[in-house]
Amino acid sequence: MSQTRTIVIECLRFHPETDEAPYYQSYEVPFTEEMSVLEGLQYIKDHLDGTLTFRWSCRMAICGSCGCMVNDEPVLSCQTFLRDYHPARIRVEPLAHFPILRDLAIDQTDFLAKLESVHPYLIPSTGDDPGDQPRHQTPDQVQDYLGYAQCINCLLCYAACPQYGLNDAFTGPAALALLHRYNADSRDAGKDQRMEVINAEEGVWGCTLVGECSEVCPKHVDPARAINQNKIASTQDYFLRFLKPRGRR
Amino acid sequence: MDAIESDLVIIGGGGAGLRAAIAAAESDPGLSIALVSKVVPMRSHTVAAEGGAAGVIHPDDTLDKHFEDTVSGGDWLCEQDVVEYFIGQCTRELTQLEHWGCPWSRQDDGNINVRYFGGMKSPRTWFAADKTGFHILHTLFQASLKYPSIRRFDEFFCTDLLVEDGRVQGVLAFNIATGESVLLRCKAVILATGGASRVFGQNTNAGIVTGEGMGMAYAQGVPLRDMEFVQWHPTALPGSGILITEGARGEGGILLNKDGYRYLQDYGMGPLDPWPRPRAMELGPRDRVSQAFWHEDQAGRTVNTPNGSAVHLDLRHLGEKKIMERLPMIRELALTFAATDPVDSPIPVRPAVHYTMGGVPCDANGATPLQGLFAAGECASVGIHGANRLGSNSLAELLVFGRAAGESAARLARESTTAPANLEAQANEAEARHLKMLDTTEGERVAAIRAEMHDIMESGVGIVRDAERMGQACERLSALRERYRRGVKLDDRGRCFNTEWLTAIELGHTLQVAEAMAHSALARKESRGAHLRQDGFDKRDDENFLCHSMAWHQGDGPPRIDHAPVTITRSSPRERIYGRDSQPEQPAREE
Amino acid sequence: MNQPRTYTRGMQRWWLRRPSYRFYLLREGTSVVIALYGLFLLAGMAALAVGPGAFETWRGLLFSPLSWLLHLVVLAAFTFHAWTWFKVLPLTVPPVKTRRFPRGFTDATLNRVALWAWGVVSLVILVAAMRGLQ
Amino acid sequence: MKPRSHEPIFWSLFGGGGMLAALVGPILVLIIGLLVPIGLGFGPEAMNYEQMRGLLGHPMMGFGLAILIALFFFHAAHRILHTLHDLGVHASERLKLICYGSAAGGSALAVLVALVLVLRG
Repeated sequence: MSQTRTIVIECLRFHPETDEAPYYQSYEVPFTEEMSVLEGLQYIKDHLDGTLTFRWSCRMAICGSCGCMVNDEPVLSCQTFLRDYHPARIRVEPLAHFPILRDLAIDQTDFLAKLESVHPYLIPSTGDDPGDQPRHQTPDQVQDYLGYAQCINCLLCYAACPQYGLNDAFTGPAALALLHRYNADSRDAGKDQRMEVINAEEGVWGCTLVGECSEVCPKHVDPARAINQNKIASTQDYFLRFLKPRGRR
Repeated sequence: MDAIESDLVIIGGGGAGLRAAIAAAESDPGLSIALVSKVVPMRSHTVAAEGGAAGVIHPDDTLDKHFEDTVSGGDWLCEQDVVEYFIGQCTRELTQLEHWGCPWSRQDDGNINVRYFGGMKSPRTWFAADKTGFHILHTLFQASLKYPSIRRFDEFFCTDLLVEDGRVQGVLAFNIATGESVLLRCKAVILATGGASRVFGQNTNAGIVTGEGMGMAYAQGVPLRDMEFVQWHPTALPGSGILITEGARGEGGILLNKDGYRYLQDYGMGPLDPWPRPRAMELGPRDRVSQAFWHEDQAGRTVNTPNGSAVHLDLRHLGEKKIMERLPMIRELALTFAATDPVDSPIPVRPAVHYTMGGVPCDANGATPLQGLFAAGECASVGIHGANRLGSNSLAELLVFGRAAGESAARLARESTTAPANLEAQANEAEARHLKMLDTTEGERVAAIRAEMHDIMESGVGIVRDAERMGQACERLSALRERYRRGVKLDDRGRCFNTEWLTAIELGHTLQVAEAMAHSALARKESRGAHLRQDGFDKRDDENFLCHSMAWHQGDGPPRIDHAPVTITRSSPRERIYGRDSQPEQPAREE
Repeated sequence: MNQPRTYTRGMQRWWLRRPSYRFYLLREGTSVVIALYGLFLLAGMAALAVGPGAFETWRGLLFSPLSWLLHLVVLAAFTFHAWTWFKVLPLTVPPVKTRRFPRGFTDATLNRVALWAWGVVSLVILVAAMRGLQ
Repeated sequence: MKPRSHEPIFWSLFGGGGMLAALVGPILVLIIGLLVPIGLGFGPEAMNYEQMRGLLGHPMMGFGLAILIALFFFHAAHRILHTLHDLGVHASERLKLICYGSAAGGSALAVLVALVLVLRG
């Protein structure tokens, strides 16, 4: 085993049954070269303090459970390594901009509602019945949306987005990127249904292109691009709707 | 205690649970469906599956080949009638996912692309790069949002099945955020809680894969079937256990020992040439490839890493372009967790526990021996994996049997006319038992008991087994369960989001599942599939052991093991041959 | 079912949390300079309309050393604005018509195109001004 | 149904102003504010009254400059409004009226002045 060193992990603590407000608690954690921040937290829970609460599951950066703030940076704790911070202490906090349920666990119900609001499923055009055959889609057509289909719903983008922090009515990066994922799919014909979400004040217009959502995304989804391309789409829709035949809004 | 009425309760929001929920909702929109999961559905472990899902679509492939590969891969311990049903449904289900939007990888002409996996006669694995499980799970979750009759209970932890008059009629769950209990009344329950690989220390699985679904059924007198058959995936990162997909070998990756020698040719999977070809060398089945590692390790021909011995998975000859197209996540995982770029150097890998072949026995409709209880996915033992699962069959299983269980449970719920039973007393008793744990001040930490369980299973019920070590494991597990009963000391006494407490409840189930595994293994005096013995039982014994193991819960004592027959329809047991028999005239990969 | 009690942290002085947030506010801040510069040009236009006296006053202001120094700052703000504008430009341009950009057309390509356009436009204006405003 | 935002109007104006400010802003500032005053590449009489009357008397130039100024104003109004929100001053109807109203007023003034210059030739 590689050499063991010690690092101080300072965690935000909040217990809804006993605490009026959050506070910080520090733990000294022995760590090895390959230990992640998540493994540091697990060490604390297993050996030092069983009350420390956080979410985790796959520990390989695909389930999206373990997002948190490390020194004000939204990260997946499973792929953030203690060696990169030593000898300084690190501060671990719950994802910014979300209500804190307990310690590092945030309340994600608002996000889930937003995810549901964008019609995140294929809406085929009526009369298009592929029967029991797979539809055709060329690799290039797959590429049009595949990048936006990589979102693991880890919420780091929301924690990086000050617009969401300032106004949580904003639909936000991940949900809008997912909306764009289906719009960009050659098999989909549901753009019109999703346009309402895009066009709303809390749709793409809640974004001021801070751009941090794309910077912190561990899966390179680039929500900022999805949102800002749809500003053009929304603008076109705004001005061209008068030219459209009646009955189509 | 709050009580919530629904027609159907599905425990687990992974691939099987979601597919079941959609199937139930589609078969009867009037049915109320509660989808209860201890994590938000897209966090479920299906998300981590990489390589792909099996379905016959390639022009060279046939249903017969899929049948043969599955049954011989399972060392003839498969329920052949169920396999027959399964292979007939796979392609339809994968196509259904395509219609829901799953981004399957395509050929240039826009058709579905398929790749080889271990033990396959023809390319059969549908894939979405190397994030197939991720895409399947998110597609299912997002598609499930269309159905208003599916009511989700995200982050609710189920602890007990409530059985009255010999039927399951409810579930006790705790809302994790508040710690409040809730009684979920229903006419049918589908268990879709996943496997139990976290029984072992070195595993490829997420932290949530703890087997409590199996434990809940087991505690109600449902036997656990074939629990000794635990799959080691041959290629995981040493230390972390992070999975490197079999797809890496399907795309042409090779395994090398410390001398740079492709050692699989020495273990009945050669000869080396011609290469590539199906069902040979690195495209052998997982049990054989993992067992070969064990022998190489014993012979001292493995590479030493800071996290134990390993062999090399070499992808360099695929080139950066193909790696980025077919295996982008593998490259990222290797870079992040092993500081290795597979474009430039081989990835160190070793076997780690990956899959629980056994589980809650059920028929092709998902119906278990307990009235009203259905099972689907890894927690179920529907009978298609036998003694060794073929890669790509489990993602297809989630869909095929998720749907079957959803539809049959919906039918049962619709037709059920029995008046709701009075479950309050039972629920209150169970709740009190769990709440009592919050008052325990004496005892051992959760982590200490869990670590000991890992040690027992790794050393006693590993890749290669013998009576002495399995016997010790059984005794130690019995003692460990006794220690658990005496008390687990919790730091956390609150109700809100108390994961320490819930982990302790979970551990009670996991320990019983571990015990079922160890005792089933000890009772199987032969070698078959993933169960390999060294103590004179190193051959398959069809005369005495062409049968399922059944572990029966016996309260605080060790389980009772007996055996049940296997359904054989058209493939009688033969010698299981890889390598030399495998169609050398046919190239394994197409460029 | 009861809703759990949660704690929400505020957004007090959120821009201190990350350097990129300060960069963003600086970017947005250039708009103040752009507005003031627009006002300054409008004043010049108005002075021109009023008559030679008024315009000479405005031109005198323009030719003062203080103005020159202020214009250094204004130039810095405009240049910073231009840089950030072109940098995020690729994010806002959807693949038009053909649905897809040709292969190899990346953000960097678009950035290069923008930079070239900027250079050419600037050069044309400079040459035109040097010819016409002697 | 969620109400449609009217942001596209203001965003288009913001975008146009931002694009022009990026494309021609720096060179205009360089010429008018820095090179002409110190006579670098320009004579001491550059930008005198007669010259500028002639230049901006042309409709293309006069109205062109007015539109440039107008778009600068709308660009700034949009960003300032949103930045005020960022800094904790939330966009009320009144604040919107002030921001876009000033921009519109300034724009109208610019066009009016241009009209005077062009009509006078």
